[in-house]
Amino acid sequence: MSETLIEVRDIGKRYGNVIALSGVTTSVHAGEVTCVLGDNGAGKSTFIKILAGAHPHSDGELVVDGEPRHFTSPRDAQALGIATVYQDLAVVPLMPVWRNFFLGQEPTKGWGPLRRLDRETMKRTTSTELAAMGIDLRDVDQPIGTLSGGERQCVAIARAVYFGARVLILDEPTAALGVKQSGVVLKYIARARERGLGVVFITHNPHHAYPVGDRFMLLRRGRSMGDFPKSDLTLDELTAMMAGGAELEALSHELTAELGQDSEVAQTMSQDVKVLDT
Amino acid sequence: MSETLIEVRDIGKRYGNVIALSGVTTSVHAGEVTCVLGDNGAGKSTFIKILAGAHPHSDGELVVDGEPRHFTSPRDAQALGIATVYQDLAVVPLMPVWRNFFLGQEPTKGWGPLRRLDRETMKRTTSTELAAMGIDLRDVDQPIGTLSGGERQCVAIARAVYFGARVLILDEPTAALGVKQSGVVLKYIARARERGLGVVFITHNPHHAYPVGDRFMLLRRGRSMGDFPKSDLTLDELTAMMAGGAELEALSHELTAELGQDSEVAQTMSQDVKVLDT
Amino acid sequence: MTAATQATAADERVSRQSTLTRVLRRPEVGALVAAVAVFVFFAVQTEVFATANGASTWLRSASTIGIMAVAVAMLMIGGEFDLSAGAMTGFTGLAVGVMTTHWGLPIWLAILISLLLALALGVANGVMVIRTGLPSFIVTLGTFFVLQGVDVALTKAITGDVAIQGMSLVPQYDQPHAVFGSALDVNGGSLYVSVLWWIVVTAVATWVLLRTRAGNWIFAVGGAQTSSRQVGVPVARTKIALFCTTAGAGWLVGMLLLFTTSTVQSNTGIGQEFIYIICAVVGGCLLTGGYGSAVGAALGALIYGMTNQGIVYAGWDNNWLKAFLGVMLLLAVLLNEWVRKRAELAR
Amino acid sequence: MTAATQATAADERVSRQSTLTRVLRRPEVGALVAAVAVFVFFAVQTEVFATANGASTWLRSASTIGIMAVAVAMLMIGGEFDLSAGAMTGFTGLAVGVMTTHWGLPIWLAILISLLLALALGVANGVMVIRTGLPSFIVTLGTFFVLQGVDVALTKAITGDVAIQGMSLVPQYDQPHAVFGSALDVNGGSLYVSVLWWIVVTAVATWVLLRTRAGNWIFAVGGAQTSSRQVGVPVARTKIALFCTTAGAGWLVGMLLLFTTSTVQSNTGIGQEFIYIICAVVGGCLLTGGYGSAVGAALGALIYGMTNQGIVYAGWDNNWLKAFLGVMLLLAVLLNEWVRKRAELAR
Amino acid sequence: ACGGTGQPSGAKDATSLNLKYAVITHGAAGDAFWDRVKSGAERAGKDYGVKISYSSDADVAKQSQLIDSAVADKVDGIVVSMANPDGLKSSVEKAVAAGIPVVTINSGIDQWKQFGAITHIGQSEDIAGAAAGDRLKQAGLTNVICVIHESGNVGLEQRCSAAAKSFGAKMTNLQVDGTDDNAVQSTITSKLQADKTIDGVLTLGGQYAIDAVSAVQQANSKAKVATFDLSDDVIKDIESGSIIFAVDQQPYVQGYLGVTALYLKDINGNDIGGGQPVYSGPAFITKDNAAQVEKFAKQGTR
Ligand SMILES: Nc1ncnc2c1ncn2[C@@H]1O[C@H](COP(=O)(O)OP(=O)(O)OP(=O)(O)O)[C@@H](O)[C@H]1O
Ligand SMILES: Nc1ncnc2c1ncn2[C@@H]1O[C@H](COP(=O)(O)OP(=O)(O)OP(=O)(O)O)[C@@H](O)[C@H]1O
Ligand SMILES: [Mg+2]
Ligand SMILES: [Mg+2]
Repeated sequence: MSETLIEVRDIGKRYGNVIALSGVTTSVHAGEVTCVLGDNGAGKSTFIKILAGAHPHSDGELVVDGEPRHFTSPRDAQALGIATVYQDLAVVPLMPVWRNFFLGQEPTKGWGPLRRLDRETMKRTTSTELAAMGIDLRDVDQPIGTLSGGERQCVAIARAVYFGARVLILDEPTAALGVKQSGVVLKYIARARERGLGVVFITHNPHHAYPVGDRFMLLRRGRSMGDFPKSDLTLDELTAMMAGGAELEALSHELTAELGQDSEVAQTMSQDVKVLDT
Repeated sequence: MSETLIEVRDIGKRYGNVIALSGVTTSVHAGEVTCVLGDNGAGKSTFIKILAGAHPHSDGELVVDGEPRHFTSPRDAQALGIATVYQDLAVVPLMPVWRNFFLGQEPTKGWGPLRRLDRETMKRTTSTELAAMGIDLRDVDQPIGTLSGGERQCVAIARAVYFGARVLILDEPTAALGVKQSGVVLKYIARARERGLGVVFITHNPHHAYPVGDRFMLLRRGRSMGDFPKSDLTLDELTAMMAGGAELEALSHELTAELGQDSEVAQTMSQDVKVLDT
Repeated sequence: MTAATQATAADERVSRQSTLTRVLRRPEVGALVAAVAVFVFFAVQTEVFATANGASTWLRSASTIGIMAVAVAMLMIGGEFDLSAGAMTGFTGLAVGVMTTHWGLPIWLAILISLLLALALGVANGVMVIRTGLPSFIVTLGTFFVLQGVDVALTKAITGDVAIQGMSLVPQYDQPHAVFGSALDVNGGSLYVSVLWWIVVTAVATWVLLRTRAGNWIFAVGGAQTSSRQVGVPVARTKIALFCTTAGAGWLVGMLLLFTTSTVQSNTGIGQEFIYIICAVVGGCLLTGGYGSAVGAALGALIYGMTNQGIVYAGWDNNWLKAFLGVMLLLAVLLNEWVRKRAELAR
Repeated sequence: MTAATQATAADERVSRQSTLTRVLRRPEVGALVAAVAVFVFFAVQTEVFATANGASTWLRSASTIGIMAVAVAMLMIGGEFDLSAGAMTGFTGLAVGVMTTHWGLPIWLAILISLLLALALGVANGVMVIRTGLPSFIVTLGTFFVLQGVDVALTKAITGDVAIQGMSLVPQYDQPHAVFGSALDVNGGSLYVSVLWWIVVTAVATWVLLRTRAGNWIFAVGGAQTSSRQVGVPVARTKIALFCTTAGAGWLVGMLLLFTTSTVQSNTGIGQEFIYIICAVVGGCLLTGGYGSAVGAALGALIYGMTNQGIVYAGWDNNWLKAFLGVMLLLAVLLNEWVRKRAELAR
Repeated sequence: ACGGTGQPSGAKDATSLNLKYAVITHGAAGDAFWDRVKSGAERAGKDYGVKISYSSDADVAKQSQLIDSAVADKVDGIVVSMANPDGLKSSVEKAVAAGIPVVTINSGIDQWKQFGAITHIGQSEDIAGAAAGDRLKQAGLTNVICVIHESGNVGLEQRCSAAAKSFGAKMTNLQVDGTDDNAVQSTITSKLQADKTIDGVLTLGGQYAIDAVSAVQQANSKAKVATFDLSDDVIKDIESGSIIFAVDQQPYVQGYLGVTALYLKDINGNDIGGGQPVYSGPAFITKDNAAQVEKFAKQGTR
């Protein structure tokens, strides 16, 4: 259960003179879900893009299976069984859904010059995998650009889950999803963990993070605020941590003023603040 | 409080042979928040794109201020004081943040051929409005394409709030936002309502919808399942409605099995199911 | 899960669609309709156009352009341009001409060497584009200028002339002539082998684009390069292969030109690169990449070829040639677009 | 709220950046460095290049290309192409020539009429692109062919020749000649007014692009047309205005050509349309739209003009001209790109 | 390159003069005709020990800029072809005013004096065209097409219109795309198929004559082919009878004599022609004299 799949040490990333990430150290273990939390612009996506091989890191070390690596392309990461759902989904809008699903890892049949895409398998798999997520497409031949935001996100998730062999990285997979679809994604994560995969999960929703997460890494303004095992945290503490403490208090007061004392949002917020104070 | 700003009657939209929306009837009132709920692909974005003038409707009637309209461009809607946050955000990735903020409604100074953009105002306004949302940008001159997903979404929201004169339409504005930023958006919505604006708010998060919503319209597979005033609903009923009832039950069982009885998600779900049954 | 799968059968969210409409939505159909319209127009307007003799002429002139248009269309689908494609046809022809008539190399060896040269140039184009991150428009423009200079200057320096002379006297000229330059007698008109090559190239390109992994990758890198890279498409490899394809097509056309006309001049193909792009766009390719079809490009070339020759058959004042060509092209593309829109909106 | 605003002063998430680096990051700087490199190269290689006389020649040859490149760059930033831009320069010149030498119209009236004709064609291009939804590459290609045909055929039909002769004998020729065709004596070399026009056009274009609403809209429609439409940018109006700009620039260059050389040929400007695009791309414009600068395009034209004339001064074999041009262009663009990358990565 | 051996010893030694001439024409790069002009000029430069820089541009505005460049470069003489004299007027006059001797070649026979050139060498496209037209008439043809391989090229248009004038019977222009031989053959074939009464094809470049010969065969037409300019293949076709004649404007002579005129002016103050233009041709190559020029055509000088 505790085999270390990925280890990052003091990793950092600059875009020109923008320091998006610096000095982050953590590790991804088999059969564990690591949640990466943090405010908007904290550097979460940047972090997972490094793990996924989409951006090379500028500083620090990335160790996969005990070997230091410097991915130059996402193919390198995929070859090691790391599958990723990017926040911007990484789909090709003009291409049909089924072609997007298998893009880069197309199954073929036949030999030599007659080696060709196994279109039936591709289409069938696409629609079953999507149906399993509660997405019932009219037509898998539709360009993916004409799908709704949530449908598109489900394609990206279904694809990563289908191909994820050892590590599954999910960047805000539930952002555009309905309640039902979100539930399915959480179920997938739980299942992947059970099968011994390492999962990295980014979300802004504490209600999604807490139930499935084993460890929580908090990023703030590009720096790591530490790694917390689930046993050290309650949901409320987690929420408070995600929202950023002191500033939240002011907001909570304002909200109470505007929405009334018994507003759900206001209540949650003031609770969070209280947790922080203790 | 109950002046009718927009009325739609039996409205429908087809993309080629895809029927994305049909027979939807509802209305937007001043000083009221109408939440549009529904599964992924239910037609929510399509619905608001019609209100915003981004797509002309194929069937039915759109009445604004008592006059039937057929918007041919979003400019028409804007001229009537309707401001929109699109799900895909409608930003121009290569342009700096401040230019995106004011795009289409740039303030100018000077006269005749010397009439020019009021750059100082534009930059200042952009950074204050974003700071007010809890987004502290390094540089408003950065291309918006290099912002994080949440930061980008905040720009789109701040812009709509800044320009929204009479109707504010928000398509999943909180999807990519952190807890704090989501709180700010809810506060903005509450404030807009108080100022007498009509608000249309789309979200998949019942915890966001319930506190600020006055009326809830449910879409399913392109059709309206009816309009419910807040007084007729509890949060749990709302959640159950959003998740789609029966199918949820199966999911809830599965989740309980996989995550354990005391998992938060599983608990919420089984609660929802119970509510539906009663 | 089960509930979702079974809903596929009859979906109330989709309106009925006739088979006709479905056929009409293929990207090539617009171009096909336009091509038929052009054909009918000239067949009615002139006597010779629709005869075997006439057809053999316009098919022949469309064929070499068509082969290049198909290759260029693939590259455009992949999101890049190759402005050196036109000069490449001249370059390979000249290379074979120089090697055989002046250096006395065996003809097949010369043909092989020129193919290798073309592929090397294709790889160079591709690698430069990938490595430097410069737009291919600029990189291949550079190659184009260099080739253009080399075509003139080297040919002149080696042969003392600006065109290849005496090609038909080269030993074993007959063999490649049979493969690249001969004509079959069909129904009184002659069918040039270049037309057969054109058909083969179009068929292979269609197969590759629609049925293979490579095709999937071509559409992907052209449609969204970052996304395809992120999901693991080998972007560099795909693009370099595409540049090799246009270079290879340039070589094929160079051979076809050389062995049909038995001569090449140093300005062969200069300025043709844009004709290829035009044919591809007329056939429905997007300039921005990610969309298009090989058959469409071939039809675009057919439209171009038919119009060009049709105007001659019609005997219209030749000074107006370009004006007519422009109007016909516009009409063809408008018709194409109209058909496509109709098809999309059809319920 | 307050906490957020005050953090702006010193941000630990941004590394220090020297003023030099910040200057180097302007999109034009790469092109500027490349232009300086080309200048230094030829100034060292040849004697005349850096003299007043030499400069007057390459400035003149760069100026007309530069004016068009700036206009075309604006259009490209707006996401469209105008292939009729080159033919337009010939068309307007020929129109004035025909109207004055053959129909005896007053020269200023003729100039005005040709401006109106150009603008009308610009509007026609724009409206066709917007209405039909066809790519502008194809629509303006149609216009290009039509103009090319008209240029040859109409001029021949009216004047019996393919070039305008006897222009300098037209009454009041001096006045427009002074405005469009004269040269000032500066330091022993002659400074053609076309160079001044070029500077004015570049300055105005830069002002419009960076400081006005229209400029904001141009970047927006080119960068993301759907998004800009959704936020209320008048897409159609902006694009039509851009097509008018290139047409207007075509007219200006037509006048400059006509009154500097006192003649135009019916093939004037044919084939130049791509040179303009090339200059714009060398100057940093994206072919896909939404990015670029007027100054960059002007510098691109300067690089092109200097290279073209510099090769002549250097006395290199004319047959290799294009090859040299290609290599120089590639080197210039590579240098440009290298400078930009350096600047981006500089910490 | 000028080692000084084999040079004619004149009044002054050329190498000590260090002369530099610019040859500026309106030919397109790679055009066979202008290639021979260039070869002639360069040969003369070698023979006399003079530095020659050849440049060309079909666009008159750019050609005038090339003249300006040469003036700025302070060359010792300019050889220029004036297809569109109006456009070159100011540049040529400026060169003359700067004291640079100018010789016009090929075209510009009516203007050279007025512009102040020292002499004119060659004959205009008009004269060559007219001669070609005469020959076609003598051959008894009645309906001829004149194949223009570059649209809007002033020189080509002049050849055709002069030929049409002297020919008298029906002559129509046919525009073809000169950079695509396949299209050239197809278009000529189409024209011959469309109008069976065509009995002659006049091409304006050796290369296109070869294309025309194939096209005539292809169309099963009995049309006779005639052409401007020579090449090895053209000579062979003349010998075999598939081309009836070729007009040889002797471009090599134009280049060579142009430089010679400048050279003589420089070393000895001579004015060739004495105020009259010097004709360089045209020569006609037919079956009778084809053999004589074959050798030179092969080496690319005729
Ligand atoms: N290509 C880039 N160039 C410059 N800055 C960038 C670039 N990409 C990201 N950034 C900056 O780096 C910071 C971190 O971005 P990142 O996308 O990792 O944030 P995030 O934690 O994923 O935020 P969110 O929750 O909003 O998705 C942001 O402030 C962003 O502006
Ligand atoms: N341009 C289009 N062409 C064809 N079908 C489309 C197009 N746009 C949307 N659709 C289809 O219409 C349906 C409704 O889409 P819409 O974007 O309105 O859904 P939504 O309710 O906003 O979903 P989500 O919650 O996922 O954003 C989807 O099934 C989608 O596939
Ligand atoms: Mg992110
Ligand atoms: Mg939506």
